Amino acid sequence: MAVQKLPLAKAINESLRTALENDPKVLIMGEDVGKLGGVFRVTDGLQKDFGEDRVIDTPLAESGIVGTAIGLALRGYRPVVEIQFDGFVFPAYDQIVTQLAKMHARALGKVKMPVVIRIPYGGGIGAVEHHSESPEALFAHVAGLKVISPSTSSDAYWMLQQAIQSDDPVIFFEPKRRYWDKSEVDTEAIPGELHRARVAREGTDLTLAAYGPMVKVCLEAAAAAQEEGKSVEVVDLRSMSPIDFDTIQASVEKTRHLVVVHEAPVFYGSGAEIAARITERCFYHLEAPVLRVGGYHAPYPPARLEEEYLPGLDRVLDAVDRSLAY
Amino acid sequence: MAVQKLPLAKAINESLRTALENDPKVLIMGEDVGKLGGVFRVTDGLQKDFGEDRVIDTPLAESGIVGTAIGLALRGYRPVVEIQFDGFVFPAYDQIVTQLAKMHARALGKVKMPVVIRIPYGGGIGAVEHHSESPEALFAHVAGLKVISPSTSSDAYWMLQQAIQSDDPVIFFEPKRRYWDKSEVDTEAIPGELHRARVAREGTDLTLAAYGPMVKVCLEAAAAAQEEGKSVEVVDLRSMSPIDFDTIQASVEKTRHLVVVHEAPVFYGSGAEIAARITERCFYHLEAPVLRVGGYHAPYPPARLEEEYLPGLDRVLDAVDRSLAY
Amino acid sequence: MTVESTAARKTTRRSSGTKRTASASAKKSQTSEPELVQLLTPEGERVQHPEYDIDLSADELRGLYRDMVLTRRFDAEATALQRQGELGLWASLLGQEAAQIGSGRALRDDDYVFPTYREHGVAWCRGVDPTNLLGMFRGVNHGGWDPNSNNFHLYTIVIGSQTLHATGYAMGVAKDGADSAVIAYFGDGASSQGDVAESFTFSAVYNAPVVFFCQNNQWAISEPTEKQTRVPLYQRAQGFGFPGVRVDGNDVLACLAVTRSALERARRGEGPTLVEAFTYRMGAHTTSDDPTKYRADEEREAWEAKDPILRLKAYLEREGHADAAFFEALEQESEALGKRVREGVRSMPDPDHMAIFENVYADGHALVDEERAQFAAYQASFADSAAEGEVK
Amino acid sequence: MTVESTAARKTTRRSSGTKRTASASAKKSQTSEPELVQLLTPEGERVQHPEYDIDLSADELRGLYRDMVLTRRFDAEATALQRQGELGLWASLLGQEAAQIGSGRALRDDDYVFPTYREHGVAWCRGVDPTNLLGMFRGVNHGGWDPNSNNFHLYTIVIGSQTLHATGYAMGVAKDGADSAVIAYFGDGASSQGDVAESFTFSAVYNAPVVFFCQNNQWAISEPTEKQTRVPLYQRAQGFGFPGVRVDGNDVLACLAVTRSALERARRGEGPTLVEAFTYRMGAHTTSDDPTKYRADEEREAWEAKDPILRLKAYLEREGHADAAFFEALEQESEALGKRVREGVRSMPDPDHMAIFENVYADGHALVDEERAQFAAYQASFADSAAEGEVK
Ligand SMILES: Cc1ncc(C[n+]2csc(CCOP(=O)(O)OP(=O)(O)O)c2C)c(N)n1
Ligand SMILES: Cc1ncc(C[n+]2csc(CCOP(=O)(O)OP(=O)(O)O)c2C)c(N)n1
Ligand SMILES: [Mg+2]
Ligand SMILES: [Mg+2]
Repeated sequence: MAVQKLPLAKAINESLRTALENDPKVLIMGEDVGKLGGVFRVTDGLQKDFGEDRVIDTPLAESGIVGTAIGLALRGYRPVVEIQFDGFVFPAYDQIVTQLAKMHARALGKVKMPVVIRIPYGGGIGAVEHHSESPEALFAHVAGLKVISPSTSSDAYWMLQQAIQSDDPVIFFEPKRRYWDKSEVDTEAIPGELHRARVAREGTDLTLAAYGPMVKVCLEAAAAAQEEGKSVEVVDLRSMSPIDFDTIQASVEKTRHLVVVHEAPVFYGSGAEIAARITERCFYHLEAPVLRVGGYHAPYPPARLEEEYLPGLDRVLDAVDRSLAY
Repeated sequence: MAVQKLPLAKAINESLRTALENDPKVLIMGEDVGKLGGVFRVTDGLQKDFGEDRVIDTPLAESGIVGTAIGLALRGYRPVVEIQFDGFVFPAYDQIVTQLAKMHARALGKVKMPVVIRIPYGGGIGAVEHHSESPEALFAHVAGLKVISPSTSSDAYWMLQQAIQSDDPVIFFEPKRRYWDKSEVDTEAIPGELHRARVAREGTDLTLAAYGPMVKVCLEAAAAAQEEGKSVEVVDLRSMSPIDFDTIQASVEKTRHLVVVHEAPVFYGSGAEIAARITERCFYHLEAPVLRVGGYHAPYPPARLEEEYLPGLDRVLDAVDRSLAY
Repeated sequence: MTVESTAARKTTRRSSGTKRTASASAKKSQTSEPELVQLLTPEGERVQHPEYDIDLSADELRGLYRDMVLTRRFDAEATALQRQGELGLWASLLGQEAAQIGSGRALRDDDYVFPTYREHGVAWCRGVDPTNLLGMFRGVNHGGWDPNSNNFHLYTIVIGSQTLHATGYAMGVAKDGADSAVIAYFGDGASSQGDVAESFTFSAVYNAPVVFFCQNNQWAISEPTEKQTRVPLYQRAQGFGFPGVRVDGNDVLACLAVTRSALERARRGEGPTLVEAFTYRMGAHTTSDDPTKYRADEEREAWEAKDPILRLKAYLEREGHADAAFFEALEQESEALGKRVREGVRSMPDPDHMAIFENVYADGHALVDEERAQFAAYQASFADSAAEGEVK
Repeated sequence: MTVESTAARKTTRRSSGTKRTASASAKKSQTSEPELVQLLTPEGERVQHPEYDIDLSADELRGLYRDMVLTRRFDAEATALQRQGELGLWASLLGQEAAQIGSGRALRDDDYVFPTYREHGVAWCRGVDPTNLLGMFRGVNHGGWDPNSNNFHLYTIVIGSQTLHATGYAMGVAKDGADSAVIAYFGDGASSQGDVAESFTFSAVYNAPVVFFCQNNQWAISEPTEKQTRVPLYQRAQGFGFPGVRVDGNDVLACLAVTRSALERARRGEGPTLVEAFTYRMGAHTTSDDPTKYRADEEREAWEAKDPILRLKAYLEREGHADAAFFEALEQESEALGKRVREGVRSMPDPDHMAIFENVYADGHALVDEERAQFAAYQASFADSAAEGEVK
């Protein structure tokens, strides 16, 4: 296929298909990933083509899914686990934190844990409770895990390829409300480094740093700001652990203003880590404190309130203005 | 008893006893809390005096413990749950995050969740894996929970009283390596506000903010700094959610330097949140970036390395010096 | 040595043929149908059961019929409202009316119910206003009714969690010395969750007065029950030390009798019981689901012949327990219910924006207060004619 | 209405007397001793079993005896080393030698073991250097041996977790078409963990070649088995669709026979088996524990009469399978082992400080690199004579 315009969900599907083709040790596991192709159809057609032995409908038990994936990894497999929605990863949290993350260290490196956990995350799709959360900070705080999230179809395709090839456990957060957004994927390109941030738009007055679903919002905000004569740079972080502070720092040394945007609650969120570290790195460059735009310290609200809860164009622009006003 | 010098663990024991006496709805639940009195003897003697119906040895299943505590709370009880060690709270994480934290909001306030989860946490006792962790950020990020940690016997006694009386779920982190430290408890005092920080030592040049086991280290660091002519203020946060930013801000407006110290990994830790918010509040006051001293982004190491891993006097003083050197 | 090379060294006597054998044997134990308690055949004939029997007046029988019809009507209305865009989602109970009404009507007022997200029929029995159930599916709240008004807990979406809440509640009932019972609903898929097993352990050890009511509707979204177990689910209980029983989940009389007996057992202080109601999810998992992707029409058709409402209707008619006037009146009552629900939903107000910050804590939280104030100021700034740039 | 008032309204027919009944009935089912496979009585008499039998040469019998004696000697040495401050903690297997050696010797080289933290005897059977086991108890690592060297996974401390790893590994074995089997060890307390139940579900559904070996040593720290279950634990398996069997855990022959049979079953593609080895934890839970707080000496004494080593010794002597020279030589071998372990531990180097940052990731992580470099610079600053204030 080489270059093609694909919805983000389809890019993931293609990436999984490629991985299954390239490496017989790759397995797909999860609830409803087989005939149904997952509730978002991300695994559509894979069981039909690769069989029930490689695309595995599991019992309804997330700890069991991740726990058996660990066992399969110990046996030499490379399981790619799907958690159906963000809010349902918690039954597996113990296996992820106490086992998956620590096994390599516990074994002094003699065991590897090439397990990818795919989690559709974030809001904006009008769903019921537990279907719209952004728990990335709860994984990024845990050493031994890598945490990433693509914002484009190309990144979705390539970052997943790289995650599957990695010998480390990777939590792969999929911006579910962008599943249907189309953009170009070159399946023959040479991908960049997995944990490098990407300057998604250049600018000189202020840096917006975001990842996953919020990149699009930030790009829209930058375009709107442009109309008001403000030149906003947008950095797509792509990786929440590790975070590519070098790229953010380089941007902030230029713009001297930073606003971090994510859907997750601000309190103890990734914006805090970025603010703390960038302030330390750019103390004499910053003309304003790093501002954060994100969710409130409240459970994700019912769908009819999510627009107010989620960072949107206006809230981002408001923060841009507040930052520049310093 | 009124005023008495008690080890911190004994203060908690007394606090539990008082709560059991004062309110027939208070229950103690956990593994080995009965005849054994818990692995740290914190519940020593309670089952003997209050019976198996109120001090309950549970099956070995943390999700079950918290899940049934939620049910008991719905029935009007006030369960005080013990998790045996920090590293064993994760099987219960799902019940804590998706149920306990959100039930009050889910019910639009019609249901209350007066559940206290006691967790001995932190390192420094030479233990094996999973027995020395500091997972507080993983709870503080979650709306609906309150997260606190005492550093003195008096706070241990009174904060636990207040936590049990609170109608909100409280995660009560007990600094296990301070269990045997004695200090004064006045069981007839009028306690201060639960979520207020306390200035544990006054100073003018720099603020050290810490909680739980690190308060003692910071006080020692402040004393050592004093000898070098540096006046260091120590703020005992006492509460990680909410955080009393007003008290920190007041201190930083005076000292213009802040170092946050905790055992938990720095990356995405509570220091990040404090640094981000205090930098925003005190942007024009700070003469140095907020520095953080804490655990590394690595699994808690084997006991023979923990001294290097844990923030100690030297590392705190190093940060003090770096901050003052700006 | 890598794991791969270890694997490669090994002999390969186990062939894929073995796997076929295994699933065949699994299937066998599934198809050798276990004892299933039935009091009313699919044709509407009353049969006797040595252990479970029940004697109901014509009035009571009509009541059960009415409950099922109205529940189905409400459910259909909700599905329609979803199609019309009034609800974001709906999880239909179509086909499971007997399991829910039978068990729901076995309860006393002081008993307590812990539902999943599909127990609309049980909610009906508890007197919960059906419109109340729709709030969360419309997206105006996450449930929000007062569980204690009708002893009907909030819907729980995270699979299996509520079984532990039910167990804890039942432990509390026992502590209080009350003789109420508790019932926890869950599905065939949920049976795999660790929480459900833990609730079995806790309830057995503490001898808690709780009935675990598993509606085995054969599917967990796209996964058939064979993906969760290779033996009938009711057998799970035995290994935890309490009885399990499978009941015809499309037979409202049997569901009532078996649940009542289990509740009485709980009241007598004999501890938990697992009831597996063998039934079928006639519709999609939810309105977001497309079952044509994973199951054959014929299966559904076979279950249509076992419809819980039709069989009770046949019985009522055969026995002369209900006449045309009854059915006519019920038809009208159904329509009225549909209308009331429709209007109730349409007039359901959107929540106030500030509701985001309400009820996060019972005793308040400084950060919530701060964010609430900031949010209010920010919202107010739009009301001002001032430019956005001036918002602090 | 508050929850309290609801509770208050309720009738209070259930008295505390009910609870007494319940625990009495629970006790009854516990004491009506279930079938327990035994091939060697506590007195060392060989008995037959219709289903499980085993024919061992004198050489093999002496081998089992030797394994148990050396394991016990190693265990005692470790306990002593803890008392001497060489280890931070020790979890003794005293009393469980037969369960561990019997099951451990049933394994083939290509089988794979997932232990808890107490399987020192199984480790011995796998050829793991005993000194290696002590690293984590000394605090120099978290295990750190190569699981694939001896097909013996790392010790797992979080209760129950390893049962899922074992199941996944067994699923992989089946996928590979290999005829190896997997064994997962866990305790009576662990049986309550949701993960263990999930491993039963997964292994049953996928028909994975795994044996679940539960050492019911009667205690989970201070809690007796009645706090985990009200029926014998081996019965748990039935409800998940696979067999469970209780074996005399102090009878090494029976443990060997039953485990071998379960492993063969797994190899034949018939899926999981649960083996409950009924045994006793003769010592404290760990060296940090004080069992006098919660259990009576008499209980321990009663179990002393069932000692696994003494009974095999009696049998060996009675049958003339071993002579004084054998016992003498073994005594010397024991002492040599103790010495080797003692010296091995004492000469175990402390880990390098930089080890904190090693093996956090296989493919590296920018922050770990940064922190490692900062740490190194910070450490180096102490070597400098410069004052602390100058450290960057
Ligand atoms: C912990 C968790 N994992 C996954 C889901 C997504 N999910 C919602 S319903 C469902 C299937 C439930 O099947 P079952 O228990 O049989 O109940 P049914 O829907 O058939 O009534 C799944 C997987 C969830 N809600 N919670
Ligand atoms: C998840 C978890 N909770 C609590 C503990 C603390 N703990 C360590 S061993 C133990 C008892 C285990 O009992 P059992 O499973 O019977 O094994 P045994 O120690 O008797 O061999 C407990 C509660 C733990 N290690 N993991
Ligand atoms: Mg179902
Ligand atoms: Mg035990």
